[in-house]
Amino acid sequence: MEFWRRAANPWGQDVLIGIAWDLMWAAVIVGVVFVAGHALYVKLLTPKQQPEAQIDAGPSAAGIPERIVRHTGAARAFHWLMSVAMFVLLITAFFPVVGIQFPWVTIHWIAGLGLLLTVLYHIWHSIVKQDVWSMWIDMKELKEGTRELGRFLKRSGESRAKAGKYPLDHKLYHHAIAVVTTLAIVTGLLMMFRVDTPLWARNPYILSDQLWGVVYVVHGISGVALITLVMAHVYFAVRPEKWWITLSMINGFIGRKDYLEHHDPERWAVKDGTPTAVSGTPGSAPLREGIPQNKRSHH
Amino acid sequence: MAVMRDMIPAFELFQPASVEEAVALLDQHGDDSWVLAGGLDSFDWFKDRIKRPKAVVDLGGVERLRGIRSAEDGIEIGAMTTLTEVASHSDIRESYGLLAAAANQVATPQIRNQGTLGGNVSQDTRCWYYRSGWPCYRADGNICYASAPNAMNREHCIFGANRCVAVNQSDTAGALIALDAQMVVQNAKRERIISADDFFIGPGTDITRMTVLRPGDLLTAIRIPSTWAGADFFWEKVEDRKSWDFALVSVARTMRVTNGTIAQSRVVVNGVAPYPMRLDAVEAAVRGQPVSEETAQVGGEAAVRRAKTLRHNDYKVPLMRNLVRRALRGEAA
Amino acid sequence: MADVDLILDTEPRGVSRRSFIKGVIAAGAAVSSTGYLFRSSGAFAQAPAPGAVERLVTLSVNGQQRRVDVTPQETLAMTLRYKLGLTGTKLGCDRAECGACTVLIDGVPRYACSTLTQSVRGQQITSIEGLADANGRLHPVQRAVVEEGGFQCAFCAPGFIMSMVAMVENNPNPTREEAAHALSGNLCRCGDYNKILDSAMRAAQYARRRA
Amino acid sequence: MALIGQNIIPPDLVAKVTGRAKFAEDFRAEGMVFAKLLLSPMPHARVRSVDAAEALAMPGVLGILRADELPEVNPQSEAALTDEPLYEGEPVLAVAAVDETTAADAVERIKVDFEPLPFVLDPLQSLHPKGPNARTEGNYFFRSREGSEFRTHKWTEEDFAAAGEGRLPMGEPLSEWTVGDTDAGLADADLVLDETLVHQTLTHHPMEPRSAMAYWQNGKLYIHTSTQSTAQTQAGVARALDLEMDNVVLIGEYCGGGFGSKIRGSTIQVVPALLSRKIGRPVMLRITRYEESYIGRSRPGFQARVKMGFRSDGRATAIDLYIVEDGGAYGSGDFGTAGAVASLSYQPLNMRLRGVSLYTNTPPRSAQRGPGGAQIVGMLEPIIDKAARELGIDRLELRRINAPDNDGWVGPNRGALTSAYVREALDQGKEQFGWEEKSRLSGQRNGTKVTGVGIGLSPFVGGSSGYDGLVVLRPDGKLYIHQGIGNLGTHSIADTARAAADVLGLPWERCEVVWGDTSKHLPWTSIQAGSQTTHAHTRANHAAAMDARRKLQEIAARELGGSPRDYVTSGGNIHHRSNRSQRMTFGYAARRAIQLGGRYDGHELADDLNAMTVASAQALAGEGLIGAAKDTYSHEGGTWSFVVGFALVELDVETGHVDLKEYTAVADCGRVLHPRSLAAQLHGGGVQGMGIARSQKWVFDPKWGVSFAKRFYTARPPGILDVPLEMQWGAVGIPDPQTPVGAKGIGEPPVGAGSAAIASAISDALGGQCLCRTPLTTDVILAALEGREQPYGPLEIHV
Repeated sequence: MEFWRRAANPWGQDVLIGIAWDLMWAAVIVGVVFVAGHALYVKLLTPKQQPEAQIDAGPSAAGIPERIVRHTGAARAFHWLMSVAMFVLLITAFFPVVGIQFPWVTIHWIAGLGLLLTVLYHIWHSIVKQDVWSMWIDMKELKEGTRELGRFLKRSGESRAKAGKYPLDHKLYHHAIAVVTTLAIVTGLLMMFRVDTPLWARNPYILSDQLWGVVYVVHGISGVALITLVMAHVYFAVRPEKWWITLSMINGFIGRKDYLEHHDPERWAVKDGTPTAVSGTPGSAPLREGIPQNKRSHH
Repeated sequence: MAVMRDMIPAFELFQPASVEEAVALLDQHGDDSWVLAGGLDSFDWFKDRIKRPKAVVDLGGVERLRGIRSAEDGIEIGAMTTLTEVASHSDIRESYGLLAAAANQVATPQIRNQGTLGGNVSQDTRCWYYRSGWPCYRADGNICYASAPNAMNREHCIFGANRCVAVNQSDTAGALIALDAQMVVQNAKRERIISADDFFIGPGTDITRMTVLRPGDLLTAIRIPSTWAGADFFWEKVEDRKSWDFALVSVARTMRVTNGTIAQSRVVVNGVAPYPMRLDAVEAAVRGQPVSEETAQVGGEAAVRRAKTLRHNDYKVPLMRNLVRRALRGEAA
Repeated sequence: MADVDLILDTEPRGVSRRSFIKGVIAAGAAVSSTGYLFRSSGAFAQAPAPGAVERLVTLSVNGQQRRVDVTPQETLAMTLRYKLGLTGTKLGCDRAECGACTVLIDGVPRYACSTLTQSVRGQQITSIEGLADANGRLHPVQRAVVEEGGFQCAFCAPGFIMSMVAMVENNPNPTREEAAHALSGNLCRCGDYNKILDSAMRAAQYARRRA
Repeated sequence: MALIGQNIIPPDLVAKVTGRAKFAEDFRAEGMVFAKLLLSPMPHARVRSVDAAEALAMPGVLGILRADELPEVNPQSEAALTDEPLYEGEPVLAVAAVDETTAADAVERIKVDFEPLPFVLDPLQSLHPKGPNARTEGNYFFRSREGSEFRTHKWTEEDFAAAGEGRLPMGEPLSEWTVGDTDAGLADADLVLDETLVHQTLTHHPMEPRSAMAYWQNGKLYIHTSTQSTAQTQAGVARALDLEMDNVVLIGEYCGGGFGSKIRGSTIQVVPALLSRKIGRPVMLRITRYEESYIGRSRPGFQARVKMGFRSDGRATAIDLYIVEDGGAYGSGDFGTAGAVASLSYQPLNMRLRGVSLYTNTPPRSAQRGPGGAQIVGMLEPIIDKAARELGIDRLELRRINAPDNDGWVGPNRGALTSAYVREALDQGKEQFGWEEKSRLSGQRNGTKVTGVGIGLSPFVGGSSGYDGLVVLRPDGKLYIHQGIGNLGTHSIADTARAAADVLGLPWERCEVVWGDTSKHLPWTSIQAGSQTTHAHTRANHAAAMDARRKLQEIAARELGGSPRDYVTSGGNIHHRSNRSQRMTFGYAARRAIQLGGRYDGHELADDLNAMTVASAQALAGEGLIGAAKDTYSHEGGTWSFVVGFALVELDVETGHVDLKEYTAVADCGRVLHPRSLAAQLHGGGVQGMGIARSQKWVFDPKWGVSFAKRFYTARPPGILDVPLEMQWGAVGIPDPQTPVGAKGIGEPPVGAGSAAIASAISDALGGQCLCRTPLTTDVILAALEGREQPYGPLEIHV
């Protein structure tokens, strides 16, 4: 398989010019294998979980309202705007490669700027309006996480530890996509010097062609990585047992049942009907407002 | 790997006798194949050792691709008909003089004796950065050298730039669009009829090709409907040398005038965009207008609206405007 | 003999080989003159694909049948100059731009540098050497050129003369402008165009006399 | 003189029209193989390493030649191959293989590690305080008796600032001369014009590329090459390869154009010679058109500034000329001649020339037909028009007023002229072209076409002297005239030989010209450049024939009695002045000469002959009556020829396209040797000038320093449709008093005449607007017509 595209520059020097499109297919294959693998594994091998009734009764249910807001309107708007930008970017980037041809460049860079704006908004929002730390992964969580993975793989049905507002896998996914998207955006911004915009005329010579090669490769790699990540994201969003989360990204709240089943009040407390936590969604950098749960106590 | 720009690298040569054979060969060799018509564009690529097809399919032996026949409506010109035949054919001179005039101004007599109509419309651009074998967008690279600051782009485009700023330089392309020609394209699966207008594509659509033809496709014939037969034609090509040169700007115009006013017209300019540019706006602006200097002025201005120049090609704006004016004044071809 | 060995060494494996060798040995002339080009070029490395052209061909040059070994990518100018010893056909640019290599193919002037030899099998090829008759009497066009004091360096002359021959055939009564158009595929760097046109007009005059 | 002044059919013409004429690439040798060059992809680089293992392992590859295998050359001179290429396309190494395709494949498989070095394409850039230099050692070569070395020349920021937008800065020059007081001259002037001008660089592009084939036999080098000057090229090759002259046999019977680019053949011609010695096979190096555009030489471009002052009566009071010359990779000095030509054309009361010629990382320059002269007249003539308009004086008249005559002067030392009949030429042209009525057409509109009429006055050096002539009168009664000049197609091999025939009164059919092969024993000869041949070798052949005649007279007197002075030659006989029957045939005289031996048959030779002539004469000794003499005729002052070009053009104001309608060239080149050949020179040179004025160019990408005008269709030399359909010519025909035949050279001045006349006509069509650059292409003209910004900066070159 080819990894890079190289070429001889005008002086006959060998330079990188980008990733080989094989990598795009590789990303798709990885995505498909993961999705299919996971689906089969869950379907055939993981045991049934215990009936929900027990949960809903339990003392912990006391004072928990029917609906708990998980994502505010602002947060949801951001998520969907960003996902639109992301899909436009992926489509304009890769459809022409597979032979569906159309004038894609302008759409692509405008969508890129769109993505940048949503991400900037998100960073501002999460720092000013929310608790950045809610995305923090501490040792305890990691240990739990590894244990969870172990159980999942060992297929032992013991009841699992409950998460705070954001389960560990969501956090990990968020950080992964955050890094990849940042790389794509930064390199993308550099590449803006290669296109004419109302603001400036293109100048391909601001970097040496060797350096440009690196920029193109990084942009390409993050691009194909996004294919896999988005595939995984969409897959989980449509899995029946995750529906409650997906729905919460549409209508904003989760039910008490889901709350009790999946969340640990210790980590995500809900006081007299008003959730102390709002906003955010798995995978798109949701952050929790208020003080980190480990500093909390309620008696 | 040192650069060498001489001696054609080895290839396999196939000389099919029928379109079927030819198409089968192209299908069989896919991306490694190369269609050889007159070869005057191809040999440059081969001798420069930039394009190195493994299998060259020489269409010279395919009788069906040669010759000019009258079709039910208009005429059909085999893609392998030489430009000399096109330029000198009596029917074409009488009814479609625009095409004859354009074909007659391609390069030189020797080239017209060998170069074909199909080859002329399918020719690759002459952007000298691209032709130098540099890794530009059009060559699957990631840069356009010609539009860089200080680049030498006197002969590049003022319209239709999309990362690539090369121009289409075919003389006959404009005439064919103006005459509403149909291109007959054959491949292993099927035969398509494409209007000349859609035959040429810009870099936005596919930056590595000038036309819709993909590997495996064969342009077999060009049909000219009687729509414009015997209409009023105008052709002019402005070039630096009067032989063996490409148009800086060329204009092909068809027109039907009824009692002094322009009933119908088609105006196509080449050498200003990566594809021959049909000027719908101009056609609309002059429809129903009297043939006059005023109309010419209006059309000329409409033609160059939204032109975007590069460092060295500003002159193409007045040149194009003036040629369109001339075309609309109704001076003879 | 060295030439032959080289040819054998580098011949494609497979059916076509035997016939080729026979051919070469049969056509001794071809062998020694085949030397100069493509003798061990990449073309020999791979066996020709089914349907691909044969290497040993017969060309009709200046009225003679010449048997010659021709690679697929070989241009007519190279075949004439380096295999058939007809060096009157010049290479000025090898890019179909200057016309020094102009020859007549079935009477039509073409650039030999940009014509595949394989594509003119069975066609009548006329080069500058084929104009004067057997006992050296000059072609009327050549005579006209000589009488007008011809060219300067004359590297372009063979090409121009071939174009003139075609011109007087197609149009024995050209205006000076028509003559210029007929010769516009040939370049002269000495800039002797005026005298070249004088020669062309005189050549046309002779053609009319003959007709 | 019976033959001089008559048209003849050159002896080589039939071979040329039948394809039998063999040029360098037409020769074959048993076992001949092919060489191919590896060219530098960078405008300036150092070769770090070369890995040719893979290439050399290929079947059919015979060897490689590297730069370090060539004989040493001076640091500032050009070698055939180099490891520090100074321009894109400079040959780095050569590979030989059994066939050309293999050689090409082999070159492609060689891995060369180039280290890119700073480069510069424009001398003005190099003059900037922080500008790059074309060579690591500096940007020009300083020559002096004390010692020569590379140096760096820069101007100050102030110099550049002082010039102002679009004007040539005039910092410290590298060379300067003054006649009179230029500043005073300008002060006295009623009209002062101050213009900044650009002249492009352009490749010679002879039709025949500089291919060469070489092989060795018994220690002798046999080399087939394309050269303007046979004798001097043999010497050149011998020098370049450290060989004895007689170990070099040079065959160059035909030269497919040179125009100054093949004066002593070409630098590259040693490559096949050395490769052949290395691999022991004959080697053909076929040069491609691309390679020709790199190594084929070119005319240096100028960026210039001129201040010209005129009195109201039209007299030029002063010329203050500053020229920045683009010297290319190995330097050039055209600007000196340019200054001399300017002084000669307009005979200003005062003049100053300042010049800077710097290296740039562009292909090597050399003389090109009218070096310096063609550039400067093409640049200045439109300005003379401008002055005429402002002074209200007829443009032709203004030239007449300032034209030189026999008392004219040239250059810094106010050198004298052997003759100058410029006013006669102007007057003859005025009639022949019809200046009066044509100039009435100037500016007239016909539809979108406007007519322009122009004049170009172009002087150039018309000859040298002091070379040798060698003739042999054989027992067959024929005169064999040995010519060491090349055969460029100017017919000089025949035309200068006719001087000898006329001296002996021999009909042309009884004369044989021997040329083009040094094994045929040729005399020491001028280079065929600088329009020297006609002058130098009508003289040398005249001298040799006089020597032969003296010997004939002595033999006749000896045999038939009387004094040698009583005998005259005619029709192949020598007879007594008063008694025609007292005669002997040349054939008989030749046999007698052989019997007599000594000085008669070449066994004794004059001691002022050049060694080469001596060797040749000795080789011929005993084969007939030998006439061998050095040209010792008096030659006071500089010999200059003049051509005045007249042009009528039609300029399309909507497209900027220019049609060249009419051209007439009138020459002062002394006595006319061969009218039809002179016409070819006048028109041919004129056509090259038209190419300069209209289309021919160089283009480089500024970022990569790589050339794009390496194809004919991008370099754009004029085709047959780009020049007038019918051209006229004339000659004053007054013999030059300083040479026995009276003929002056005419190779160069026609070029400037053509270029200047067209430039002048175009500015006339533009209503007197001088665009002050060449070439005047559609884009430049249209921008001017439309009042839009010019596509290129006023000092921008290589566009």
